Amino acid sequence: MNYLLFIIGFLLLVLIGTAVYAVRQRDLLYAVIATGVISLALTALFLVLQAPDVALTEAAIGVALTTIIFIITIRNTVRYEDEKDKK
Amino acid sequence: MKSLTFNEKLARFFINWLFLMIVWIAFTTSFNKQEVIAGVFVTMLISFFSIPLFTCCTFKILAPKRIFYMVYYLLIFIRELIKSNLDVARRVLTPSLPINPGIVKFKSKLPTDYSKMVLANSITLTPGTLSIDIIDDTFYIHWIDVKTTDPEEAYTEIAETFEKILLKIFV
Amino acid sequence: MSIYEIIGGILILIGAVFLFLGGLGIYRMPDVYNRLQAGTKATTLGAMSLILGVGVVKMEDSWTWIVKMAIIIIFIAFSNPISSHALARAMYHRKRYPYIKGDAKDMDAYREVAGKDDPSDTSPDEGENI
Amino acid sequence: MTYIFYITIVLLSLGMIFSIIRFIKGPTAGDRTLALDTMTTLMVAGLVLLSAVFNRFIYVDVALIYGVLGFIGVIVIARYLEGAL
Amino acid sequence: MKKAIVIFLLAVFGFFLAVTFLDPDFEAERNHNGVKNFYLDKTVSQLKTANTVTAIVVNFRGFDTLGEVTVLFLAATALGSILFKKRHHIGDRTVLMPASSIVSAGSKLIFPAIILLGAYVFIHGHLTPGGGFQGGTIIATGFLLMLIAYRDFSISHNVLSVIESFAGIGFVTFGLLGFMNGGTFLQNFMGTGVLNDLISGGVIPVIYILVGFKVAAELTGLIYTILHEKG
Amino acid sequence: MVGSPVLLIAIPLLAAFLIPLFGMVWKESVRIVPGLVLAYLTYLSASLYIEVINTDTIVEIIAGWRPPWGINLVFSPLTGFLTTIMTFMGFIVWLYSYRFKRNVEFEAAKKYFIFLMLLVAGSVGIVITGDIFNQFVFIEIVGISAYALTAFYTGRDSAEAAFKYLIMGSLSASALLIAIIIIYSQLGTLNMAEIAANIDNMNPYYRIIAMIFFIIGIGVEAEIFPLNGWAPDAYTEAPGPVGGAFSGIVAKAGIYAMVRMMFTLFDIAGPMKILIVIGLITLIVAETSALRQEKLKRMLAYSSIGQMGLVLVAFGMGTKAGVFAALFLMLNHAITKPMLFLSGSFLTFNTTEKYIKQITGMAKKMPVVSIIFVLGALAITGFPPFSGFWSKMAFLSAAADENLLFIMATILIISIFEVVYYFRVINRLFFFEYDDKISVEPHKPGFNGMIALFVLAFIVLMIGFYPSSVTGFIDLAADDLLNTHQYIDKVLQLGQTIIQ
Amino acid sequence: MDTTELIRIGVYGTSILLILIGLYAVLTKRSLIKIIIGLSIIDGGIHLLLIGIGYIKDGTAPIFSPGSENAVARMVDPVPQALVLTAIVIGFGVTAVALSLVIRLYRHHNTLKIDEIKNLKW
Repeated sequence: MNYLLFIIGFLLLVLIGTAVYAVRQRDLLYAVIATGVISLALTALFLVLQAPDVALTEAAIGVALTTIIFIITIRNTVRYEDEKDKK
Repeated sequence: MKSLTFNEKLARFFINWLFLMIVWIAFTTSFNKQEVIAGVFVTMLISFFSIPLFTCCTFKILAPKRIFYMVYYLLIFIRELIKSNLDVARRVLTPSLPINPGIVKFKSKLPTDYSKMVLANSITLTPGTLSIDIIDDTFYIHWIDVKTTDPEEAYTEIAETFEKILLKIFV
Repeated sequence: MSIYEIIGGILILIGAVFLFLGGLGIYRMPDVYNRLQAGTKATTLGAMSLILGVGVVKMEDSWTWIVKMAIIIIFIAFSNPISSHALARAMYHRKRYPYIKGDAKDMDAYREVAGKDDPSDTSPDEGENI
Repeated sequence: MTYIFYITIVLLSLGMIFSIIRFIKGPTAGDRTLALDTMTTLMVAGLVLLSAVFNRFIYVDVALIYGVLGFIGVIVIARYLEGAL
Repeated sequence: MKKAIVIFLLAVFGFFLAVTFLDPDFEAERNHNGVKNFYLDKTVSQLKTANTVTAIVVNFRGFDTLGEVTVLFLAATALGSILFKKRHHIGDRTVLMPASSIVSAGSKLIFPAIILLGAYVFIHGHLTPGGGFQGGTIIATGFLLMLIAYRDFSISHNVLSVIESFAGIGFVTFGLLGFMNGGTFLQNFMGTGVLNDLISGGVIPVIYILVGFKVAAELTGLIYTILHEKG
Repeated sequence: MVGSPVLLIAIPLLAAFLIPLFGMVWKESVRIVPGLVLAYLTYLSASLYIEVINTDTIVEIIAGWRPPWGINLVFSPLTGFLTTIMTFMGFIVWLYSYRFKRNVEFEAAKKYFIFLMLLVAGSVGIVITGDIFNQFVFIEIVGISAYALTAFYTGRDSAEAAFKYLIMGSLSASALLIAIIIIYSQLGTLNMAEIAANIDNMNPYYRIIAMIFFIIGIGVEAEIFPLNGWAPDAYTEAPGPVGGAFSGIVAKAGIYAMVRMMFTLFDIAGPMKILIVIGLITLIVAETSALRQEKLKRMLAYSSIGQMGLVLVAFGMGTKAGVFAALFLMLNHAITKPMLFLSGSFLTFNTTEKYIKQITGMAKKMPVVSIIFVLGALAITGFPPFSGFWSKMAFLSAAADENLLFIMATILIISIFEVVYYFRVINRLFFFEYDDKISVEPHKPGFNGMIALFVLAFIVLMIGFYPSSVTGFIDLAADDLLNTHQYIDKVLQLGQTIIQ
Repeated sequence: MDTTELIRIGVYGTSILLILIGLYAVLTKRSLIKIIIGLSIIDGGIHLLLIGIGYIKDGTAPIFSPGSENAVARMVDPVPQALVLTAIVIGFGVTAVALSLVIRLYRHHNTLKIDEIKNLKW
């Protein structure tokens, strides 16, 4: 059973790390890509926790649809949290 | 988009149907009567609506000669894929990173978008090359270890083996 | 250990090694094009081999696994190069300079990409932040 | 078989870690998207492996869908970077 | 300063959450075998649906699903209402420049397969993981691929809203049919068949297929609306 | 049997899916169909209500699974009372806005009416459902329609108000989900009656945590103090009738959910005091803010929040008299506040800011509307011959029974505040000269709008002169709310008779 | 401490952390899009929490596919999964509406910073 612990622990670390990254990152596009990684880790985690239905939903919605609506919003507004972040 | 004659539409419809049915069987992994019947209906519906979209090939593609070349292509492709991976492994694992990257271009003779796509995908997956852009017939290739910058020589080096077979399949 | 398990196990191991190398490759390579090269090739073959291995291992029980694995392999082999091509092209259109060793300055194609006369002084991770 | 599985899991995790380092280091959006792409492929392999370990054939659907849709996510970002969206 | 206050508040909040959920008592005092076992039992014995989650989503808690579909419908409508502009360019393109021929050829090739995958997911909602929402989402993602790969790929809003309306009406109508036949809304009034057959579970797969169509149309419309939004 | 409570939800949803289809064929239908649906809902819920009063509570099961396992709808004297008010107010708001949207494009009008109808349907769902997760879904339905309605007009700051509302709404929805998680993990059920029956098995600590999350979760819809920051902006920026719909329909549903949770789910004596505290804070903050508002709708919004606080205080007393007073206040407020919003939006027609000074001297130009506005103001401040008087009296006598002198004093002071700020408006309306520069252009109010206002005014007068016409109903509803055991028995016993 | 216990604590702890991180973003960030990213992180944490509730030792998915009919005792609780399914879809709808509001706000104010958008009092 220890391998499950390893996988889950690894995914949880990825989840937290990416969440912190998404919140701290000042370039919104990178933050959006980070939400994609969050959704990826969540999908795997849901599968490991024996919820394939939920994993499927998270995969189907988190991969492309959330990304596209965020990206369209960024395109229509600004890409940086603060104008001075723009290099 | 040029309008299609009825026969062309019919041919497309049936070939779509055939391919989608194969995909359906692979999805369901079952020859159960109900599954197959449902599949026939669903794939019929989808292939009917995708007549203007799915245009990769006609029934010509099922000629024995072409199928033979396809298998041949697949074998060569797999060989090249493995070779390219060993190549990547060597480069990645060598501490000094033996790379000499650059971008080269060459012209291809392939006619349709689909054949170009297959060629580009093959180039991407074979040793040391990555297709970056295609403008009309010109392929721009990122080469991890540039041996030549001349378009003709690059063509011989990168694409010739594939293209010969592809021409036999698609033309 | 049946023969299926042995063959499948070897395939899985090969796949895992190549997937690892893919990860290592995108870590070690100097610029985005080289990373794409390493990433795409290694992960594609790795994933294909691993998935095929799983299918072979399970072939002992039923044929359904290998069929579904085959369809996943086809999808991966088809979609992975396309996505990396799209990415490479996006970088190309954004005029991201490729990393080039000193003696390869005189390539026409390179100029068409970089749009800059003397690329030799651009280090790989500089340039427009895109 | 168990050992093969353990080794595989460790290797996949290492590959994942390297992708995440690349994801964090950047430096460009392309690198990050590439890291996402690599992670997607790794994850598809991992999901297939997990469904084999749990011995549930139906879990493979998740991997299949992830494999098919993951590339669309990458293409979306690539198209944005290209300036086309 | 503001950050310090926020962090302090979050620490307090997190402490409460942690005390609640990480307490061993939280697991020890749990007492809920009744519902789970009932659902697992009845799903096999009465509804003949292999996927218990589907049975719960469509039948036991079908009313939630109706609400959920309505939420998506509302979200799609609200998007149109919020982004509404008076001058509407008919010739608007969704994407500014054409994609590389490889991407567009590849999308064309893979598009029917994605649609088929979506259809597979929602037709087999009662047998395998997945169902209407997932299938609908996959189909919408397929359309998204076509929309960003082609400049001249367009979908008729009217067709979408007709599909959406008919699927929604079908859902409610099936609910009301149960009302008329069996006595309660959304009751499973059709024969249930044999477990793990494609045609089993009575009304459940039918409703999930309708949900699939509805979600696909809604999400496609949503994406289409937002893609046309030019800042 | 005239119908079934489930039709109260199913019919509006069916109509919402049908309207786009009808709209393609006949454009006027997008305005008419929602009205027909709302009228039908009013009829249905009124007739069901009468049936319920005469016979017994209806517990409707869904999908044929008895309550602990399936979702159930409860149509009792209490929920029937609220449902009838809400559907009726929905119809009135529709009637008012029927021509109001004629100057808007077809697409926008279609969406407006769909949102309005689903707002009513969702609120009805919140009230009649017997399942906490189902309630969450309905709260989201109400939420999204409310965000869309708030952001309906472009060109104002409506998007800002809607965004504020959305952030608060989704945070509170998250809190509600956490509460549901705690309850489900401890008791293994989502059914309200089952939870109420088993709540004693739950660790008191988790019970309190779950309750706090519940209060946060429902507080946004119920407009209680720290969570009502959205309300004034949303009321101001939304189209005129929608403010009426928010105060007359959504806030009622929120209060109901909160009270049902407090009385039935967490049946503990101590936390009842929480309601009094929350209510008093809400009341004082809102009424003092209302005093310094310069915009008419904003003032009305704060007044509405204050009334919600008053209702909560009344519920918090926990006695029969208190609950009676609270329900009476809710009824009054549900009728009077939309009346004020609707007539106020006639008075400030076609302005974006809606400052109070803009209605200077409008009484001479639009006398009827002004009189109705005054009627509403008098009713809500509690002047003797009108409906508000009786509810305030009931409230005060309930407080006197409990010897809550502090509360009584507060209420009296607050009433003076109310009188002050309403009379400020009335003063401007009647005793100032009409001034072209600051006042709005008067216009002829629409026929349908006037009918809606007259109906409301008639009800206010009727309750004012014959309070006994409604007190009987309210009495039954109050009994129903207080009798938790009866609720549990009704819902769960049904399960034993219809066994799958 | 056995494995299941550890898994559970890890999952709960991570979900709580995710909720807190999301809340931090909502409360302190100035960019509207960042706030919405925070909301979606909160959603993710809650979904994970809900799934963690249903997990049991050696569990398997509550799906009776051929070959797993006798695994009933090991099946995890299906109810939280159904709830999460609903919650994910609702969350997506809310996110879409929120982002469209952001586009509207940007059109109107030409900025995304929350402290520059205050025609109304916050």
